[in-house]
Amino acid sequence: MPEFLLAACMFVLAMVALGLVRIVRGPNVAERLMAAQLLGTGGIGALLLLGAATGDASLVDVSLTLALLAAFASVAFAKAAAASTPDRADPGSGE
Amino acid sequence: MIEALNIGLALLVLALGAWTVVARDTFAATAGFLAYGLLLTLVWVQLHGVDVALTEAAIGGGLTGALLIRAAAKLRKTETAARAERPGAPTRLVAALASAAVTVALALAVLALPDPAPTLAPEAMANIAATGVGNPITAVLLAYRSMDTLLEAIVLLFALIGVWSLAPDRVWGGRPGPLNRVDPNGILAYFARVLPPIGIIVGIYIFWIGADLPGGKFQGATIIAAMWLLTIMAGLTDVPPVSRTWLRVLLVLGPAVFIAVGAAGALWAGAFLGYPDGFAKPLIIVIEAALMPSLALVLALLLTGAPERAAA
Amino acid sequence: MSAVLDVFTFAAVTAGAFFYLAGTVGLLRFPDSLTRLHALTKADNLGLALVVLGLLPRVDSVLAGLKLVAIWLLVLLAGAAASQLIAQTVIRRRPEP
Amino acid sequence: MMDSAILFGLCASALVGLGVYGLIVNPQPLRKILAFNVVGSGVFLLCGAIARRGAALGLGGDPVPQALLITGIVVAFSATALAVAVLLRLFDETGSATLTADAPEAPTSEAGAK
Repeated sequence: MPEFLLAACMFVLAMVALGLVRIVRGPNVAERLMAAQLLGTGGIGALLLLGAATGDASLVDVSLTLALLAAFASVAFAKAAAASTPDRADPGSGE
Repeated sequence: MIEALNIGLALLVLALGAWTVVARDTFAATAGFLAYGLLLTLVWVQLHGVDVALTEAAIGGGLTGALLIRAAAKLRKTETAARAERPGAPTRLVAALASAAVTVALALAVLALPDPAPTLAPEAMANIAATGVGNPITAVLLAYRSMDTLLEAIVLLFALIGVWSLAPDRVWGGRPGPLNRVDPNGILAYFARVLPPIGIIVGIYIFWIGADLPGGKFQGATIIAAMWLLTIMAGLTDVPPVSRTWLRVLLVLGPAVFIAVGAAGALWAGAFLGYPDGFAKPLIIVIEAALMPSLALVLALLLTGAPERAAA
Repeated sequence: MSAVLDVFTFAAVTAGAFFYLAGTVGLLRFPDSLTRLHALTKADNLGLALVVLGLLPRVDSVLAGLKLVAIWLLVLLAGAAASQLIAQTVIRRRPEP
Repeated sequence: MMDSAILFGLCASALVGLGVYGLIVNPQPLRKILAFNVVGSGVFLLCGAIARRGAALGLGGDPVPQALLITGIVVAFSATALAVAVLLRLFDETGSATLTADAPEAPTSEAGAK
């Protein structure tokens, strides 16, 4: 079972890593936020799977902290995005 | 299989670090930095530093990301002008060579690390019973090297004084940050009502288990600071003016208690910051409980920045 | 009994991993911001939910199980809030129809 | 088989190099702060790799460097906050956020008052 959980952990990580292409490609702030959020969710999932695979119960606490702070950071990012792009195109993108 | 995971993690971290450095858009770079902090958390877990992973999860990604993104949003208009100042190819080449030299030197040092590795783990474990705590990292932070922790708490205060002293005269001692006007029935306000109660419980829990398991006051204080900042961002509460007396008392309470216990140690235990026999654990708890609110407050106020509005 | 639970963990975690795959594919392949957001929420809600569900039989204490469920609820709540805020920035930048 | 401490130690060396490069070539101060954080995390990771090698007595790593790393991460945050505050004040004063003396004047300085 630990091997399976470790493999699942790596699979989830690989998936969210692919999603990170959206941070590079954009084209908008929204896509970058989505990719970061997907990584947050995936990172938490991967951490839980890793903790179950290695039997380290304290990783659940790390996931809990990550869940709270990722939520805080997502909201801060979305708010900053809304504040910095009022009704105009993103100058840093090829929109 | 664990090697494959480690190699994948290392490559991902490098890719995100590179993106943070080379991205054209600062906003995109900061989003990359947030993801980078998250992956570093996983790296710390793989390096068996769960305490450090907790700190990285709380501060490295979360707080630092929020701090930088606010600044990036504010400075957005200067982006185009600043991009024109990008140095030419010769400078970039020299910079690339210099950084490559740094990397090679460090990599050689890593490969030449002594074997067997020097370690203080046996010494740390040999005396841990005397401190009464079960987590060796907490023992280091509050018994073996408590001087470092005290100085750190004071450094944080000095940084905050530095930030506050950047306020223009007309808002001296006023409220940091812009006024947040948010729809009181919107999702953000709802979220900021539901999350903090849970977050505060988790913060105290992480603080409390720090005596015996990975966790502790820094991580707990960061979570609580983030929850307070969330209610501020949602417009539910406002940052108090920095000249308020209660605020300043709360800020210095932690370091003051720490110094008082240290001075008492000089009298009764024979050394500054020494603990009398059998009193180590209760004194550590007193210091941690006093430090935690001060740390939460100082971290949150560092993030909100210099005063921008008059105190009235 | 433990073999049944192992099969349960296996099935739920596999299904969860599938939703992460679906979320990533959607984020990369869907044509515009709002549909991408739609794909992302599947990974958020279902991917992590199934992983948590699959790990629940393996916890060694009630507290650990509660923490797992709490993590999922937190991510669900945060995902909903952040998705709405992201959607607001998308809608704001769209030209009037 | 590669030791994870060595692997992440090499990764950390590369991160420090990347950060130094960004610190030199990025003209924007905010990007320099970001790059500086990359350097910082690289240095922390390097110490973490060294701590990992000191694993003994059932501990996953040497607790002394690990504890000091926690201190370091918190202090790095406070330094970043101070640097960002200085930068924002510079922007409020001059309307631009560059370090060169004869910087091109940014169109408005209204953004700070928003």
